Amino acid sequence: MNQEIMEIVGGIIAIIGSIFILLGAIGIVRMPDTFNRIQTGTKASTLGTILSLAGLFFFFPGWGGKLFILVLFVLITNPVSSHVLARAAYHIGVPLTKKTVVDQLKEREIISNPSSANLKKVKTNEIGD
Amino acid sequence: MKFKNYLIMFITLMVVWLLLNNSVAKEIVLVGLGLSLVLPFLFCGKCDLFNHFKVTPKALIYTILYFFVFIRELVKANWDVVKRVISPKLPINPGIVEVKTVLKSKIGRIILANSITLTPGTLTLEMVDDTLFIHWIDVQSTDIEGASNAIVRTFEKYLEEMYG
Amino acid sequence: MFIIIAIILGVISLVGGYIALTNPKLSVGIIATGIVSLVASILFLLLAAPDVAMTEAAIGSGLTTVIFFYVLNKIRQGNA
Amino acid sequence: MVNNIYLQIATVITLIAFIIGMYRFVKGPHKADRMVAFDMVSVAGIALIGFIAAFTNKLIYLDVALVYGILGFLGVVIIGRYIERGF
Repeated sequence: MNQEIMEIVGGIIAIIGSIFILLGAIGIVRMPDTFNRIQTGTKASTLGTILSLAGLFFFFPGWGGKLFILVLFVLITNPVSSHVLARAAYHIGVPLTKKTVVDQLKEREIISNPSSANLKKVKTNEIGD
Repeated sequence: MKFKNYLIMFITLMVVWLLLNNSVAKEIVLVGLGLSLVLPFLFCGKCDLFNHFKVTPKALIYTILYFFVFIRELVKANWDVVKRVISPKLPINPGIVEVKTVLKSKIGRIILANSITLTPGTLTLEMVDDTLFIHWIDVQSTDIEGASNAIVRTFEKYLEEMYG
Repeated sequence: MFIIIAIILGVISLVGGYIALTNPKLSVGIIATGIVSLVASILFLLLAAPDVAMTEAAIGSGLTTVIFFYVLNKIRQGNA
Repeated sequence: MVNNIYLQIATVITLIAFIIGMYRFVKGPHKADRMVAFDMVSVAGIALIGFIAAFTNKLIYLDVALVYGILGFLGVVIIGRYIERGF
Protein backbone atom coordinates (compact mmCIF):
# COMPACT_ATOMS: atom_id res chain seq x y z
CA MET A 1 0.00 0.00 0.00
CA ASN A 2 2.67 2.42 1.05
CA GLN A 3 4.80 1.42 -1.89
CA GLU A 4 1.95 2.13 -4.31
CA ILE A 5 1.42 5.65 -2.93
CA MET A 6 5.14 6.35 -3.21
CA GLU A 7 5.15 5.16 -6.82
CA ILE A 8 2.19 7.35 -7.74
CA VAL A 9 3.78 10.43 -6.15
CA GLY A 10 7.13 9.75 -7.80
CA GLY A 11 5.49 9.14 -11.17
CA ILE A 12 3.59 12.40 -11.03
CA ILE A 13 6.74 14.32 -10.11
CA ALA A 14 8.60 12.67 -12.99
CA ILE A 15 5.81 13.58 -15.42
CA ILE A 16 5.90 17.22 -14.26
CA GLY A 17 9.66 17.24 -14.80
CA SER A 18 9.38 15.85 -18.31
CA ILE A 19 6.70 18.43 -19.12
CA PHE A 20 9.18 21.13 -18.11
CA ILE A 21 11.78 19.60 -20.45
CA LEU A 22 9.19 19.62 -23.25
CA LEU A 23 8.37 23.28 -22.57
CA GLY A 24 12.07 24.14 -22.72
CA ALA A 25 12.27 22.47 -26.13
CA ILE A 26 9.21 24.35 -27.35
CA GLY A 27 10.78 27.58 -26.09
CA ILE A 28 13.93 26.83 -28.06
CA VAL A 29 11.84 26.56 -31.21
CA ARG A 30 9.54 29.53 -30.65
CA MET A 31 11.80 32.29 -29.35
CA PRO A 32 13.05 34.82 -31.92
CA ASP A 33 16.80 35.09 -31.20
CA THR A 34 19.66 33.13 -29.64
CA PHE A 35 19.75 34.79 -26.22
CA ASN A 36 16.05 34.28 -25.53
CA ARG A 37 16.44 30.67 -26.61
CA ILE A 38 19.28 30.18 -24.13
CA GLN A 39 17.12 31.72 -21.38
CA THR A 40 14.14 29.44 -21.78
CA GLY A 41 16.16 26.35 -22.64
CA THR A 42 18.45 26.56 -19.61
CA LYS A 43 15.88 27.31 -16.94
CA ALA A 44 13.24 24.83 -18.01
CA SER A 45 15.63 21.96 -18.70
CA THR A 46 17.44 22.46 -15.37
CA LEU A 47 14.28 22.22 -13.27
CA GLY A 48 12.92 19.47 -15.50
CA THR A 49 15.95 17.23 -15.05
CA ILE A 50 16.04 17.86 -11.31
CA LEU A 51 12.36 16.96 -10.93
CA SER A 52 12.75 13.82 -13.06
CA LEU A 53 15.64 12.57 -10.93
CA ALA A 54 13.74 13.47 -7.74
CA GLY A 55 10.81 11.42 -8.99
CA LEU A 56 13.10 8.42 -9.41
CA PHE A 57 14.08 8.81 -5.74
CA PHE A 58 10.53 7.86 -4.72
CA PHE A 59 10.79 4.61 -6.67
CA PHE A 60 14.22 3.59 -5.36
CA PRO A 61 15.08 5.25 -2.02
CA GLY A 62 18.38 3.36 -1.95
CA TRP A 63 19.66 5.32 -4.94
CA GLY A 64 19.60 8.57 -3.00
CA GLY A 65 23.35 9.24 -2.93
CA LYS A 66 23.98 9.00 -6.64
CA LEU A 67 20.80 10.90 -7.52
CA PHE A 68 21.88 13.68 -5.14
CA ILE A 69 25.29 13.90 -6.82
CA LEU A 70 23.61 14.07 -10.24
CA VAL A 71 21.21 16.82 -9.13
CA LEU A 72 24.04 18.84 -7.61
CA PHE A 73 26.09 18.40 -10.78
CA VAL A 74 23.28 19.55 -13.07
CA LEU A 75 22.59 22.51 -10.81
CA ILE A 76 26.23 23.64 -10.89
CA THR A 77 27.21 23.04 -14.52
CA ASN A 78 24.08 24.13 -16.37
CA PRO A 79 24.36 27.88 -15.64
CA VAL A 80 28.06 27.77 -16.48
CA SER A 81 27.50 26.22 -19.88
CA SER A 82 24.69 28.61 -20.72
CA HIS A 83 26.90 31.55 -19.72
CA VAL A 84 29.70 30.27 -21.97
CA LEU A 85 27.24 29.89 -24.85
CA ALA A 86 25.76 33.36 -24.37
CA ARG A 87 29.14 35.06 -24.18
CA ALA A 88 30.45 33.28 -27.25
CA ALA A 89 27.27 34.13 -29.16
CA TYR A 90 27.59 37.79 -28.23
CA HIS A 91 31.25 38.07 -29.14
CA ILE A 92 30.89 36.52 -32.60
CA GLY A 93 28.12 38.99 -33.38
CA VAL A 94 24.92 36.97 -33.40
CA PRO A 95 22.18 39.50 -34.26
CA LEU A 96 19.75 40.52 -31.53
CA THR A 97 16.06 40.47 -32.29
CA LYS A 98 14.26 43.60 -33.49
CA LYS A 99 12.29 43.84 -30.25
CA THR A 100 15.46 44.62 -28.25
CA VAL A 101 15.08 47.88 -26.37
CA VAL A 102 18.58 48.53 -25.00
CA ASP A 103 22.12 47.15 -25.40
CA GLN A 104 24.44 48.69 -22.82
CA LEU A 105 27.31 46.25 -23.38
CA LYS A 106 27.71 47.45 -26.98
CA GLU A 107 27.81 51.13 -25.96
CA ARG A 108 30.40 50.29 -23.34
CA GLU A 109 32.65 48.36 -25.75
CA ILE A 110 32.59 51.06 -28.40
CA ILE A 111 33.57 53.69 -25.84
CA SER A 112 36.41 51.69 -24.29
CA ASN A 113 37.80 50.06 -27.45
CA PRO A 114 36.79 51.71 -30.74
CA SER A 115 38.71 49.27 -32.96
CA SER A 116 37.06 46.12 -31.63
CA ALA A 117 34.43 46.26 -34.36
CA ASN A 118 37.15 45.92 -36.98
CA LEU A 119 38.92 43.08 -35.20
CA LYS A 120 35.90 40.81 -35.47
CA LYS A 121 35.83 41.20 -39.26
CA VAL A 122 39.46 40.12 -39.58
CA LYS A 123 38.91 36.89 -37.65
CA THR A 124 36.45 35.41 -40.13
CA ASN A 125 38.28 32.90 -42.26
CA GLU A 126 38.21 31.22 -45.62
CA ILE A 127 37.89 27.50 -44.83
CA GLY A 128 34.11 27.58 -44.55
CA ASP A 129 33.87 27.70 -40.80
CA MET B 1 44.32 29.89 6.36
CA LYS B 2 46.11 27.20 4.42
CA PHE B 3 44.86 24.47 6.73
CA LYS B 4 41.25 25.60 6.30
CA ASN B 5 41.43 25.26 2.51
CA TYR B 6 42.90 21.80 2.91
CA LEU B 7 40.18 20.76 5.35
CA ILE B 8 37.33 21.97 3.09
CA MET B 9 38.82 20.14 0.12
CA PHE B 10 39.25 16.94 2.17
CA ILE B 11 35.66 16.97 3.46
CA THR B 12 34.25 17.63 -0.02
CA LEU B 13 36.23 14.79 -1.61
CA MET B 14 35.34 12.35 1.16
CA VAL B 15 31.60 13.10 1.00
CA VAL B 16 31.53 12.77 -2.79
CA TRP B 17 33.41 9.47 -2.60
CA LEU B 18 31.02 8.00 -0.03
CA LEU B 19 27.93 9.15 -1.94
CA LEU B 20 29.26 7.72 -5.19
CA ASN B 21 30.07 4.34 -3.67
CA ASN B 22 26.77 4.16 -1.79
CA SER B 23 28.17 2.01 1.05
CA VAL B 24 30.29 2.31 4.20
CA ALA B 25 32.28 -0.94 4.04
CA LYS B 26 35.71 -0.90 5.66
CA GLU B 27 37.81 -1.12 2.49
CA ILE B 28 35.88 1.62 0.72
CA VAL B 29 36.25 4.04 3.63
CA LEU B 30 39.98 3.29 3.88
CA VAL B 31 40.61 3.87 0.17
CA GLY B 32 38.56 7.07 0.31
CA LEU B 33 40.52 8.36 3.30
CA GLY B 34 43.82 7.69 1.55
CA LEU B 35 42.80 9.35 -1.70
CA SER B 36 41.22 12.40 -0.06
CA LEU B 37 44.29 12.92 2.12
CA VAL B 38 46.69 12.82 -0.83
CA LEU B 39 44.74 14.54 -3.62
CA PRO B 40 44.49 18.06 -2.08
CA PHE B 41 48.32 18.14 -1.85
CA LEU B 42 48.59 17.57 -5.58
CA PHE B 43 45.82 19.83 -6.88
CA CYS B 44 45.39 22.50 -4.21
CA GLY B 45 48.77 24.20 -4.36
CA LYS B 46 47.57 27.79 -4.15
CA CYS B 47 43.81 27.60 -4.36
CA ASP B 48 42.56 30.88 -2.89
CA LEU B 49 38.91 30.22 -3.66
CA PHE B 50 37.93 29.34 -0.10
CA ASN B 51 39.77 32.13 1.68
CA HIS B 52 36.56 34.03 2.37
CA PHE B 53 34.67 30.99 3.55
CA LYS B 54 33.27 31.71 7.04
CA VAL B 55 32.45 28.88 9.43
CA THR B 56 30.40 30.81 11.98
CA PRO B 57 26.86 29.82 13.08
CA LYS B 58 25.41 32.96 11.49
CA ALA B 59 26.93 32.11 8.13
CA LEU B 60 25.55 28.59 8.41
CA ILE B 61 22.02 29.87 9.07
CA TYR B 62 22.28 32.24 6.12
CA THR B 63 23.49 29.39 3.91
CA ILE B 64 20.38 27.37 4.70
CA LEU B 65 18.15 30.42 4.17
CA TYR B 66 19.90 31.11 0.86
CA PHE B 67 19.14 27.58 -0.29
CA PHE B 68 15.41 28.04 0.27
CA VAL B 69 15.39 31.48 -1.38
CA PHE B 70 17.19 29.98 -4.35
CA ILE B 71 14.66 27.14 -4.71
CA ARG B 72 11.79 29.64 -4.55
CA GLU B 73 13.37 31.83 -7.24
CA LEU B 74 14.02 28.77 -9.43
CA VAL B 75 10.38 27.70 -9.30
CA LYS B 76 9.26 31.28 -9.95
CA ALA B 77 11.59 31.49 -12.95
CA ASN B 78 10.14 28.33 -14.44
CA TRP B 79 6.59 29.51 -13.95
CA ASP B 80 7.62 32.68 -15.76
CA VAL B 81 9.11 30.65 -18.62
CA VAL B 82 5.96 28.53 -18.87
CA LYS B 83 3.76 31.60 -19.13
CA ARG B 84 5.92 33.22 -21.79
CA VAL B 85 6.30 30.08 -23.91
CA ILE B 86 2.65 29.05 -23.87
CA SER B 87 1.06 32.42 -24.57
CA PRO B 88 0.49 32.85 -28.33
CA LYS B 89 1.80 36.42 -28.63
CA LEU B 90 5.27 35.83 -27.05
CA PRO B 91 5.30 38.75 -24.56
CA ILE B 92 9.02 39.59 -24.54
CA ASN B 93 10.81 42.91 -24.21
CA PRO B 94 14.49 41.97 -24.14
CA GLY B 95 17.60 44.04 -23.61
CA ILE B 96 21.11 44.00 -22.13
CA VAL B 97 21.52 46.04 -18.94
CA GLU B 98 24.42 46.81 -16.65
CA VAL B 99 24.34 46.17 -12.90
CA LYS B 100 26.86 46.58 -10.09
CA THR B 101 27.47 44.29 -7.13
CA VAL B 102 28.94 45.06 -3.71
CA LEU B 103 30.48 41.62 -3.20
CA LYS B 104 34.28 41.54 -2.96
CA SER B 105 35.26 37.88 -2.87
CA LYS B 106 35.71 35.70 -5.95
CA ILE B 107 33.52 32.80 -4.87
CA GLY B 108 30.70 35.13 -3.86
CA ARG B 109 30.66 36.65 -7.33
CA ILE B 110 30.70 33.22 -8.96
CA ILE B 111 27.72 32.04 -6.93
CA LEU B 112 25.91 35.33 -7.60
CA ALA B 113 26.42 35.04 -11.37
CA ASN B 114 25.25 31.43 -11.42
CA SER B 115 22.18 32.27 -9.35
CA ILE B 116 21.27 35.17 -11.61
CA THR B 117 21.25 32.82 -14.58
CA LEU B 118 18.64 30.62 -12.92
CA THR B 119 16.31 33.39 -11.69
CA PRO B 120 13.31 34.84 -13.57
CA GLY B 121 14.18 36.19 -16.98
CA THR B 122 17.87 37.01 -16.51
CA LEU B 123 21.07 35.62 -18.00
CA THR B 124 24.63 36.68 -17.16
CA LEU B 125 26.48 37.67 -20.31
CA GLU B 126 29.76 39.18 -19.15
CA MET B 127 31.44 40.01 -15.85
CA VAL B 128 34.11 42.71 -15.58
CA ASP B 129 35.31 43.23 -11.98
CA ASP B 130 32.18 44.37 -10.13
CA THR B 131 30.07 45.10 -13.20
CA LEU B 132 27.78 42.45 -14.58
CA PHE B 133 26.13 42.65 -18.00
CA ILE B 134 22.80 40.88 -17.95
CA HIS B 135 20.43 39.90 -20.72
CA TRP B 136 16.97 40.63 -19.34
CA ILE B 137 13.94 39.19 -21.07
CA ASP B 138 11.59 41.89 -19.78
CA VAL B 139 13.40 45.18 -19.22
CA GLN B 140 11.79 47.32 -16.53
CA SER B 141 14.46 49.95 -15.85
CA THR B 142 17.57 50.85 -17.79
CA ASP B 143 19.64 52.80 -15.24
CA ILE B 144 22.19 51.01 -13.05
CA GLU B 145 20.48 51.61 -9.70
CA GLY B 146 17.04 50.41 -10.69
CA ALA B 147 18.33 47.33 -12.49
CA SER B 148 20.60 46.43 -9.57
CA ASN B 149 17.73 46.75 -7.12
CA ALA B 150 15.53 44.52 -9.25
CA ILE B 151 18.05 41.78 -10.04
CA VAL B 152 20.90 41.31 -7.58
CA ARG B 153 19.61 42.59 -4.22
CA THR B 154 17.64 39.42 -3.47
CA PHE B 155 20.78 37.29 -3.28
CA GLU B 156 23.32 39.86 -2.19
CA LYS B 157 21.71 40.15 1.22
CA TYR B 158 22.52 36.52 1.96
CA LEU B 159 25.80 36.17 0.08
CA GLU B 160 27.24 39.17 1.88
CA GLU B 161 26.81 37.41 5.20
CA MET B 162 28.14 34.14 3.82
CA TYR B 163 31.29 35.27 2.02
CA GLY B 164 31.76 39.00 2.54
CA MET C 1 8.91 0.46 -24.36
CA PHE C 2 12.53 -0.02 -25.30
CA ILE C 3 11.68 -0.55 -28.95
CA ILE C 4 10.03 2.90 -29.13
CA ILE C 5 13.06 4.56 -27.53
CA ALA C 6 15.40 2.70 -29.86
CA ILE C 7 13.46 3.68 -33.00
CA ILE C 8 13.27 7.38 -32.10
CA LEU C 9 16.92 7.54 -31.06
CA GLY C 10 17.91 5.79 -34.28
CA VAL C 11 16.03 8.36 -36.36
CA ILE C 12 17.70 11.19 -34.43
CA SER C 13 21.07 9.58 -35.03
CA LEU C 14 20.36 9.38 -38.78
CA VAL C 15 19.36 13.06 -38.87
CA GLY C 16 22.57 14.03 -37.08
CA GLY C 17 24.64 11.98 -39.48
CA TYR C 18 22.91 13.54 -42.50
CA ILE C 19 23.68 17.04 -41.20
CA ALA C 20 27.30 16.11 -40.52
CA LEU C 21 27.62 14.92 -44.11
CA THR C 22 25.84 17.69 -45.97
CA ASN C 23 26.45 20.92 -44.04
CA PRO C 24 29.19 23.01 -45.66
CA LYS C 25 30.46 24.45 -42.37
CA LEU C 26 33.09 22.34 -40.63
CA SER C 27 32.23 23.34 -37.05
CA VAL C 28 28.58 22.40 -37.56
CA GLY C 29 29.74 19.02 -38.78
CA ILE C 30 31.77 18.47 -35.63
CA ILE C 31 28.84 19.41 -33.37
CA ALA C 32 26.61 17.00 -35.32
CA THR C 33 29.17 14.24 -34.80
CA GLY C 34 28.99 14.95 -31.07
CA ILE C 35 25.21 14.52 -31.12
CA VAL C 36 25.52 11.23 -33.03
CA SER C 37 27.91 9.84 -30.47
CA LEU C 38 25.81 10.99 -27.50
CA VAL C 39 22.76 9.26 -28.98
CA ALA C 40 24.83 6.16 -29.76
CA SER C 41 25.85 6.00 -26.10
CA ILE C 42 22.17 5.82 -25.05
CA LEU C 43 21.62 3.12 -27.67
CA PHE C 44 24.49 1.06 -26.25
CA LEU C 45 22.90 1.47 -22.83
CA LEU C 46 19.64 0.05 -24.19
CA LEU C 47 21.57 -3.00 -25.40
CA ALA C 48 22.67 -3.60 -21.76
CA ALA C 49 26.30 -2.59 -22.21
CA PRO C 50 27.03 0.23 -19.75
CA ASP C 51 30.81 -0.06 -20.12
CA VAL C 52 30.66 0.41 -23.88
CA ALA C 53 28.25 3.30 -23.37
CA MET C 54 30.68 5.01 -20.99
CA THR C 55 33.57 4.56 -23.41
CA GLU C 56 31.52 5.83 -26.32
CA ALA C 57 30.52 8.96 -24.40
CA ALA C 58 34.11 9.63 -23.34
CA ILE C 59 35.80 9.01 -26.67
CA GLY C 60 33.10 10.16 -29.06
CA SER C 61 31.91 13.24 -27.28
CA GLY C 62 34.89 14.39 -25.25
CA LEU C 63 38.12 13.42 -26.95
CA THR C 64 37.01 13.59 -30.60
CA THR C 65 35.45 17.04 -30.20
CA VAL C 66 38.53 18.42 -28.49
CA ILE C 67 40.94 17.00 -31.06
CA PHE C 68 38.84 18.10 -34.04
CA PHE C 69 38.53 21.65 -32.75
CA TYR C 70 42.26 21.75 -31.91
CA VAL C 71 43.13 20.74 -35.48
CA LEU C 72 40.60 23.16 -36.95
CA ASN C 73 42.18 25.96 -34.93
CA LYS C 74 45.66 25.00 -36.19
CA ILE C 75 44.44 25.02 -39.80
CA ARG C 76 42.78 28.37 -39.31
CA GLN C 77 45.98 29.96 -38.06
CA GLY C 78 47.81 28.57 -41.08
CA ASN C 79 50.69 26.80 -39.32
CA ALA C 80 49.81 23.17 -39.87
CA MET D 1 11.92 -4.81 -14.67
CA VAL D 2 9.69 -2.00 -13.49
CA ASN D 3 6.55 -1.49 -15.54
CA ASN D 4 5.06 1.74 -14.36
CA ILE D 5 2.65 3.69 -16.56
CA TYR D 6 3.73 7.09 -15.16
CA LEU D 7 7.37 6.52 -15.97
CA GLN D 8 6.44 5.37 -19.47
CA ILE D 9 4.45 8.56 -20.07
CA ALA D 10 7.37 10.65 -18.78
CA THR D 11 9.77 8.82 -21.11
CA VAL D 12 7.55 9.45 -24.13
CA ILE D 13 7.30 13.18 -23.28
CA THR D 14 11.09 13.39 -22.95
CA LEU D 15 11.49 11.73 -26.36
CA ILE D 16 9.12 14.30 -27.91
CA ALA D 17 11.32 17.01 -26.37
CA PHE D 18 14.32 15.32 -28.02
CA ILE D 19 12.64 15.50 -31.42
CA ILE D 20 11.67 19.17 -31.00
CA GLY D 21 15.21 20.02 -29.93
CA MET D 22 16.54 18.26 -33.03
CA TYR D 23 14.23 20.43 -35.15
CA ARG D 24 16.05 23.51 -33.89
CA PHE D 25 19.35 21.73 -34.55
CA VAL D 26 18.42 21.01 -38.16
CA LYS D 27 16.98 24.44 -38.87
CA GLY D 28 19.16 26.74 -36.73
CA PRO D 29 20.28 29.65 -38.89
CA HIS D 30 23.42 30.37 -36.87
CA LYS D 31 25.89 27.91 -35.35
CA ALA D 32 25.17 29.31 -31.88
CA ASP D 33 21.59 28.09 -32.25
CA ARG D 34 22.86 24.59 -32.98
CA MET D 35 25.01 24.74 -29.85
CA VAL D 36 21.96 25.68 -27.78
CA ALA D 37 20.14 22.64 -29.16
CA PHE D 38 23.17 20.44 -28.39
CA ASP D 39 23.21 21.66 -24.78
CA MET D 40 19.50 21.03 -24.33
CA VAL D 41 19.64 17.56 -25.87
CA SER D 42 22.55 16.54 -23.68
CA VAL D 43 20.75 17.68 -20.52
CA ALA D 44 17.56 15.88 -21.54
CA GLY D 45 19.69 12.78 -22.16
CA ILE D 46 20.57 12.65 -18.44
CA ALA D 47 16.88 12.39 -17.57
CA LEU D 48 16.37 9.74 -20.28
CA ILE D 49 19.23 7.60 -18.93
CA GLY D 50 17.69 7.93 -15.46
CA PHE D 51 14.39 6.57 -16.78
CA ILE D 52 16.15 3.67 -18.52
CA ALA D 53 17.95 2.86 -15.27
CA ALA D 54 14.58 2.78 -13.50
CA PHE D 55 13.09 0.45 -16.12
CA THR D 56 15.92 -2.06 -15.87
CA ASN D 57 16.38 -1.59 -12.09
CA LYS D 58 20.19 -1.31 -12.26
CA LEU D 59 22.09 1.24 -10.21
CA ILE D 60 25.20 1.06 -12.39
CA TYR D 61 23.41 2.85 -15.24
CA LEU D 62 23.40 6.09 -13.26
CA ASP D 63 27.20 6.15 -13.60
CA VAL D 64 26.70 6.44 -17.34
CA ALA D 65 24.46 9.44 -16.72
CA LEU D 66 27.21 11.07 -14.66
CA VAL D 67 29.86 10.51 -17.35
CA TYR D 68 27.40 11.69 -20.00
CA GLY D 69 26.71 14.90 -18.09
CA ILE D 70 30.40 15.64 -17.51
CA LEU D 71 31.34 15.11 -21.15
CA GLY D 72 28.35 17.01 -22.54
CA PHE D 73 29.34 19.96 -20.35
CA LEU D 74 32.96 19.65 -21.45
CA GLY D 75 31.94 19.59 -25.10
CA VAL D 76 29.79 22.70 -24.77
CA VAL D 77 32.56 24.62 -23.00
CA ILE D 78 35.16 23.57 -25.60
CA ILE D 79 32.92 24.57 -28.51
CA GLY D 80 32.02 27.90 -26.91
CA ARG D 81 35.65 28.71 -26.18
CA TYR D 82 36.67 27.78 -29.70
CA ILE D 83 34.14 29.88 -31.56
CA GLU D 84 34.76 32.84 -29.25
CA ARG D 85 38.49 33.26 -29.70
CA GLY D 86 40.20 30.02 -30.71
CA PHE D 87 42.21 27.99 -28.22
